[in-house]
Amino acid sequence: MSVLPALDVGLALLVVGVAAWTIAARNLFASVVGYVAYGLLLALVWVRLYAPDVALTEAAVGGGVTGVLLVTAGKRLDALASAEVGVPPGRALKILAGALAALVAGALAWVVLTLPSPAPSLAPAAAEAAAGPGAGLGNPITAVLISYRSFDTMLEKVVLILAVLGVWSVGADAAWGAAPAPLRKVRPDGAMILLAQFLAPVGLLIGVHIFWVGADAPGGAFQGGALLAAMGMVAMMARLAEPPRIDSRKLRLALVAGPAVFLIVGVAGLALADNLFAYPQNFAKPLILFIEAFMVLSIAVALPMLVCGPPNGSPK
Amino acid sequence: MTASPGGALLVFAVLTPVAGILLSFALGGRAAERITLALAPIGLALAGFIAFLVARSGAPLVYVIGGLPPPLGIALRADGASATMMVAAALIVPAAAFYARAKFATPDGVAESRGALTFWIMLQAIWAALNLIFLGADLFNLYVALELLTFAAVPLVCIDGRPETLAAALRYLLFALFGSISYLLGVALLYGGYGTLDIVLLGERIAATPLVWTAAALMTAGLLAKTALFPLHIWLPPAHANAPAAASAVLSGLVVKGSFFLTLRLWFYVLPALPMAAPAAILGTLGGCAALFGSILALRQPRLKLLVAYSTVAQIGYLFLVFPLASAPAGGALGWSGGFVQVLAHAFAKAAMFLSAGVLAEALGHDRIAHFSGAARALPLTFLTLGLGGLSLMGLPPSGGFEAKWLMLRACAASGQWIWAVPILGGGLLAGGYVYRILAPALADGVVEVKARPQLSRELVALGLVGVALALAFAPEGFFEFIQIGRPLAGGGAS
Amino acid sequence: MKDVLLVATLAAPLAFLAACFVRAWRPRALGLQFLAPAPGLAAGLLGLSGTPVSVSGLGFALRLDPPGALLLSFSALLWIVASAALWREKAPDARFGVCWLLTMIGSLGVFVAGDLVSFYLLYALVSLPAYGLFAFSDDPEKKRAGAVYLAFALAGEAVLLAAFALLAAGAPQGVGIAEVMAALPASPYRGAVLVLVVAGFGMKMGLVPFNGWMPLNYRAAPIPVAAVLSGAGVKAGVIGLLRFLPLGASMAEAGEALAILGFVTAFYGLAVGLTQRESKSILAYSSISQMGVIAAALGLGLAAADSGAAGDMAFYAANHLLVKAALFVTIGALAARQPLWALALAGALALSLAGLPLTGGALAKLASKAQFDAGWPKNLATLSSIGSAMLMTHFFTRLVSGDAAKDAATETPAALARLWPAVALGALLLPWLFADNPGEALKLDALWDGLWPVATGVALALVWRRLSVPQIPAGDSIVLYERGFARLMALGPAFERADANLRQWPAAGVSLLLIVLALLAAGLEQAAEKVPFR
Amino acid sequence: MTPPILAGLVGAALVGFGLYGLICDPHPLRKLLAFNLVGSGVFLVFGIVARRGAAAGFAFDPVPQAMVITGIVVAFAASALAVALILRLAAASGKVTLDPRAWTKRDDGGAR
Amino acid sequence: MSALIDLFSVAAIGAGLFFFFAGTVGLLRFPDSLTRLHALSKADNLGLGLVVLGLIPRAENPLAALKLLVVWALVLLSGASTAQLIGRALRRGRK
Repeated sequence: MSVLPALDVGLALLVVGVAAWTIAARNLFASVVGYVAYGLLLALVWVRLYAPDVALTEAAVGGGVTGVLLVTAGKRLDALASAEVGVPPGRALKILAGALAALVAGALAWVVLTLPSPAPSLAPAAAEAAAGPGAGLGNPITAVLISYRSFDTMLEKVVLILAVLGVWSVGADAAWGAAPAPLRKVRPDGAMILLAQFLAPVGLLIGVHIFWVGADAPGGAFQGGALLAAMGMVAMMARLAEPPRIDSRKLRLALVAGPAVFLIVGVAGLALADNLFAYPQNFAKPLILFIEAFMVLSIAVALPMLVCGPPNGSPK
Repeated sequence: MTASPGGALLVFAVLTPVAGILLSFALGGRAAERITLALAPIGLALAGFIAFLVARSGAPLVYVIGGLPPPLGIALRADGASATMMVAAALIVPAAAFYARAKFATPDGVAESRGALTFWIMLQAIWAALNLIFLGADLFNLYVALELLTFAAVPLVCIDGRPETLAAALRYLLFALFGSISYLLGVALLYGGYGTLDIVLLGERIAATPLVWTAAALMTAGLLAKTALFPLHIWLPPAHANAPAAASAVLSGLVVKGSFFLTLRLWFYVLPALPMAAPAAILGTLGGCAALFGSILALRQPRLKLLVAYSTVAQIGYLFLVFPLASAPAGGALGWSGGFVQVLAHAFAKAAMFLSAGVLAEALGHDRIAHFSGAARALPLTFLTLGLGGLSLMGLPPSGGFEAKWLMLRACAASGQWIWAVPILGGGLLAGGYVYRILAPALADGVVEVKARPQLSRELVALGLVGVALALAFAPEGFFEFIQIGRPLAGGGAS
Repeated sequence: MKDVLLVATLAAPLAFLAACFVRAWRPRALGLQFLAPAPGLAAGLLGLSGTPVSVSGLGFALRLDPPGALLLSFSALLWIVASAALWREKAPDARFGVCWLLTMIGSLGVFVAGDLVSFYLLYALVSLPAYGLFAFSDDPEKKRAGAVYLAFALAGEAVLLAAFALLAAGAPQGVGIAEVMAALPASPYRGAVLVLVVAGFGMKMGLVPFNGWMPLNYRAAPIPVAAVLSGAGVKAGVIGLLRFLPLGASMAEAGEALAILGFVTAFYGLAVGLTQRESKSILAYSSISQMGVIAAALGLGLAAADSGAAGDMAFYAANHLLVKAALFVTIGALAARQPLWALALAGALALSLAGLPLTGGALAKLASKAQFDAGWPKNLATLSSIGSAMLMTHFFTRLVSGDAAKDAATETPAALARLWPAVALGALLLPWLFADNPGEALKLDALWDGLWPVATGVALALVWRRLSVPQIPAGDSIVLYERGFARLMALGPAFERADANLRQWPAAGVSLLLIVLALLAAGLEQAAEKVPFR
Repeated sequence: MTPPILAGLVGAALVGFGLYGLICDPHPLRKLLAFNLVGSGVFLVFGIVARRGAAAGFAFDPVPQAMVITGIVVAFAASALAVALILRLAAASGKVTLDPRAWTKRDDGGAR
Repeated sequence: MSALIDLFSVAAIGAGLFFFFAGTVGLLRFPDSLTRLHALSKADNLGLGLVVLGLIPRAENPLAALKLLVVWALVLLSGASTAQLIGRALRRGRK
C-alpha cells in the first residue's frame, strides 16, 4: 500500500493550504468558511493519527459547533455594516511578525521531529490501571477522562459553565432572564425544516449511541454530547426549537448536572473507596456511566447556549 | 508519592468554591451572594488549617486524587509558598466580597440581575482557580486552572457593559488566550519528552535539552502574557482601571499573582536542573524595566484608578527580580523570601488601594487627581488607606513593601548582583512620586464636594487589608522559614 | 530603669499618636503633647554617663550611648518647649498634629535606634512626615518647598537603604548597628558603604551639592516648625554619620575627602548665606555651613582613626541644636519689639555660632579642637569661624533692620515669644552643664582664640554691608535641579507615546514571540557552552 | 514519512500561520480564527506525542489524547466568549478595533 | 464468487469515482453558482451511492452494511437540503 503515504502528504498539504487561506483571505466570511472546511479536514488527520475519539470531537466541535458559532458571528457582524476595524500593521511589522512566527514554528518543528526515542508513554500504566481504578472500561481515553484525570474533566465542565455565564453577562441588563436571540432571524423554508426533522432524530440516536459505547469503543460523554448539541442547533436553525429562557430552572439544572453529579460522586468516593474521586472497584463502570450520562446532558445544553449568545429581548 | 494525613483538605479547598459556583448557578438570584459570603469563613478556615498542617509537619502536604498516584493520576501539593498564598486569597477575596455587597446586591423586585449573578459567581470561580493554581502539581491540571481563572476574570472586567470595558475585556481575553496556548504547547512538549506532567516527577527527570528549553521558553512567555509583565502589559491598565473596584482589587491583588506563581513553580520546581543564569537575567531585566516604566507612566495618569493600575504594572516588575535573586548561589533564600513578601505586600496594599479608589470615586463622583484638593479632610480614612498602601508601594518602613525591598537588596548584596538594586531603589523613588501626586493635593487646603458619604464598613475593609500589608513588616523569623518549606534548592545547580 | 525609659522614649509619643485617632481624645492628646518627649529627656540625661544600654524585642533594638544621649536630651528639651508653646493656642488640626508627633517620634528615635531596620524606620519618620508640617497648602511657594524637600528625603532614603543592605551583607551575624559597624572595616563593600552613607546623610545635613532644599524649607515653614527641623531634625543626619562612619578604623583618603567636602560646604554655605536678605534663609545657610564643619571634623577624625570624634561632634551638634532653634525663635520674638537687652541677647546668641567666648559656642569650638588641631584644617576652621561671625552679624543686621520676615510675628505663638529670653539664655548656658571640662574655655588663650575671629568677622561684616552684592536665589543649586527635572518631566509624553505603541496589539504579539525566542536562545547558548565539558 | 512526522510538520506550520494571523490581522474575529489555528496545531503536537507513545497493545497513549479532548472544549468555550464580546462591542460602539488609542480619547473620570 | 464480488466492487467504486470526478470538473468549469451546485449535488449523491454500493459486499457484518447505507442516506439528505438552501439564498440574492 504505497498510496497511503501519498494520501497523507496530500492531506497534510491540503490542511496547511486551507489554514493559510484562512489567514490570508481578504474577506472575513471567506476566512470563516475556510476555517470550517479546515476543521473537517483536521478530523481526517486525527483519524490518521489513530485518534478516533479526538477525530469525533474535532469534527463535532471544530467543524460543526465552532463553524455555526463563527458563521453566525460573521453574519451578525455583517449586519452591523458600520463596524469599524483597526488598521492593519505596516509592512515592516508584518515582515517582522512573519519572520518571528516562522522562527518559532521552525523551532517547534525541529523539537517535534527530535522527540526522544523510545517515546515515553503512559500507555502501559493505563493498561495496568485499567484492571484497577479504570475497572471495566475498554476505552482507555474514557478511563483517563473520567477516572485517572477526573479532576481535569470536572473542572473543564465548570469552565464551560463559566463560559456560558460569561456569554450571558455581556447582554443588556434589561434583557436578563429572557431567551437568547434565535439562531436565524427569518423563518426558514421547507428544506431546512425537512432536514431538521429527519436529521435531528437520527442524530439524537447516534449521539446516545456514541455516548453509550464510549466506555469500550471510541466515543464517550463529550463526543456524544457534542453531537446532541449539534442536533439541537439544527433544530434551532430550522426554528423547530427556540433557545430557552436563561432563567429557566430546568436549563440551569441541566447545565450544572454534569459537574454537580461528578462532584458528588467524587466526594462520595471518600466514603465508598477511601479516596476523593475514587470509585469502588465493583461499581466503577455503572458509576462512570451514571456520571457520563449527566455530562452528556450538560454538554448537549451548554454548547448550543454558548452559540446562541446573550439573552435578547424583554424578560417578561 | 503518598498522601499525607489531612491531604483531603487540599481537594476540599478547591471543591468548596466549585460547589459554591454550581449551587449559585442553579439557585440563581440572591443565593449567589449569600453562598459567596457563607463560603468566606469556610475558605479561610480551610486555608488556615492547611497552613497549620504544613507548618506542623514542616513538609509539603500531598493528596493523590482518586488514589492513583502520578504519573497517571493527579496530585495536589501544598508547600509553604502555596499555603501562604491560599491564606492571602482567603483574606482578600472575602474582603472584596464584603466590600461589594452594596454595589452587587440583587435589586428589589427582580429575582436575579445580570451584574450581581455574574459578579458573585465569578468571584467564587476566581477563588477556586487560585486555590487550584496554588495547590496544583500537574501541569495540565494547572492549565485548566489558568483557563478557569481567565474565564472568571474577563467577565468581571466588562461587568458594567460600557464599550471601553468591553474592548478592555476582549483584549484581555484574546491576549490571555495567546498566553495559554503558548503554555499548553510547552506542556505538550514536556509530555512528549518525559511522559509525565507531575511537577515533582518532572523536576527529578528533566535535563537541559533543547526540548526542555523550548518548552520552558513557550510556557514562560505564555505565563508572562497572563501576568502582564512589561512589555506584555497590553491589557492590564484598561482592564484593571475600568473594572468595578471590588473586581479590580481581586484582579490586581490576586489574579496576576496566579500566573506569576506558576512561573515560579515552573522554574524553581519543574526546571531546577536547568542552568538558570541567562533566563533569570532576561526575566529580571524585563522586571526591572517594568518597575521603572510602569512607575513613570503611573506618574502621568490623570485618573486615580489608572494610576493604581500602572502601579500594578510596576509592582509586577519587582516580582520578577526574584528569578535572578532567588536562583543565585548566595542569598537565594533571602531573594525567595523577599519575592514572596513582595507578592503578599502588593496583594494586600493594592487590593486596599483599589477598594479605596472605589470609595473615593463614589464619594466624589469622579477620580480625577487634579480635583482632589482637600479631599483628605472629607475622606480621612480612605486617604489614610491610600497613604499607607502607598507607603508599602514606596517600600518605606514599616510595611511589607519595605521588608521585601530590604530582603531583596540584601540578596543583591549577598550575590553581588548590583544591577537589580537600580530598579528596586529607582522604582521606590518613582513610587514616592506618584504617591505624592495623590496625597499632596488631597492634604492641601481646598474643599471638595462630597456627593455621597462613604460607608464606614467599606472604608474599614480597605483599611484592614492595608493593615495586613503593614503587619508583614513585623513578620517573625518563623514566617520566613515557613515560606521556604518545600522549596527545592536554587535552580541551575544540578547541571 | 534606663531600659524602661528607653522604651518609653518611643512609647510615650506613640501613645499620644494613638490617642489622636480617637476623636474624643484628640484635643487633649494634642494639647498635652509636650509631655510626650519627657521620657526621652529623662532617658537622655540618665544615659549621659555609664555604659550603653540596649533593649530589643518585636524585631527592633534600641541602644543608648553617651553621644546619642546628649543629642537625645537636647532634642527632647527642644520638642518639649516647642510643643508646649505651639499647642497652647494653635487650634487642633489633626493633619498637623499627627505629622508633628510622627516627626517627634523619629527625631527622638534616631538617637536610640540600635539596629539597621529600626534606624531606617525612625530616620524615615523624622524625614517624611515633616513634609506635613509646612507643605499642606495650595500656596505655590510652600508646595514647591514641600516637593523639593520630599524629593531629597526620598532620595536620601533610597541611598541609605542601599547602604544598609551593604552593611547587612557584610555582617552575616546580625543587623545590630554595633555588629555591622564592627564588621565594616573588614567588609569588601567598605568604600561603597562610606560613599552611600555620606551621600544619604549628607542629603539630610545639606552638604554640597544636596544643600538647596534647606533654605526653601525654612522659608516655607512657620517659626516653631523651622526651629524643631533646623534644631532637632537635621541632627538625624549628624547622628547617622556618627553611627555609620567607621571612626575607629583608619581610612585616610576617605576621611580627607569627607573633610574637604565638609569645608567646601562650610564656605559655600557662608558665601551664599552672605548674599541672602531674608533672615530665615540666612539661618538656613548658616546651618549648611555648620553641618559642613561637623562633616569636616568627622572626616578628619576618620582619617586619624580617632573614635573620640563622635563624642566631640555630638557636643558640637548639640550646641548647634539649641542655638539654631533659639535663633529661629528670635526672629519671631524680635519681629514686633526690639528692646536693647533683647538685641544684646540676640547678638550673643548669633555670635555663639561663631564661637564667641563665654557662650556655649565657645565650648563647641573647643570640642572640635582635637580634630582641627594643626595645619590646614586648623586654618580653615579659624577661617570658618570668621565667616560664621560675618554671616551671623549679617543676620543680626537684617533682623534689626526689621524688614527681615514679614509674617514672622504672626506665625510665632505668643507663648513662645514670651518664653524667648529663657530660650535664648538656655541656649547660651545649657551647654556649660554638659561640657567635659568647661574650665578650659575660660582660660585666657582660649578666650583670645575665641574672640579675635569673632571680632574680625563682625568688622568684615560691617564692611560687607556697604557693598551691594547681587542676591543668589534661595536654594541656589535647586534652581538648576529644577530645570533638569523639568527637562526630565518633558520626557513624560515620550514615555506615554512609547506605552501607547507597545500596547498596540501587533507590538505586544511581536514582543511575546521575541521573549520566547530570547529565552530559547539564552537556554541553547548555555547548553552549547556546556557541551564540551560533558 | 510516517504520519507522526508529517503531522508534526503540519502542526508547526499551523502554529506559524496562526501566530502570524494572531499578530497581524486587525479584526478580532479573525484573530480568534488564528487562535483556533494555533490551538489545533498545539493539539496536533499532543496527537503526535500520543501516537509515538503507542505501547502495551495500545495504538496510542491515551493520556495526551484525553488532554486534547479537554483542550478542544476549553478552546471552544473561549471562542464562544470572545464571539459574544465582539458582537456586543460592535453593537454597543460600532467599532471592533483593539487599538487602545481608539478607546482612550475621551477623558472619563466618572464614578464606577 | 469472491472474484465476482471484487469485480463488482471495483466496477461500482470506479463508476462512483467517475461521477465524483465529473462533479468536480463541473464545480470548476461551470459558469455560475446554480449550475455548479447542480453538477456537485447530483454527481456527489450518485457517486457516493455507487461507492457505498461497491463497499456493501465487503462489509464485515450486516450492521456495518447498514451503517454504510445510513451514511449514504444522511449525505443525501444533507446534500439535498443544503443545495436547496444555497439555491434559495442565491435566488434571494439576485432579486
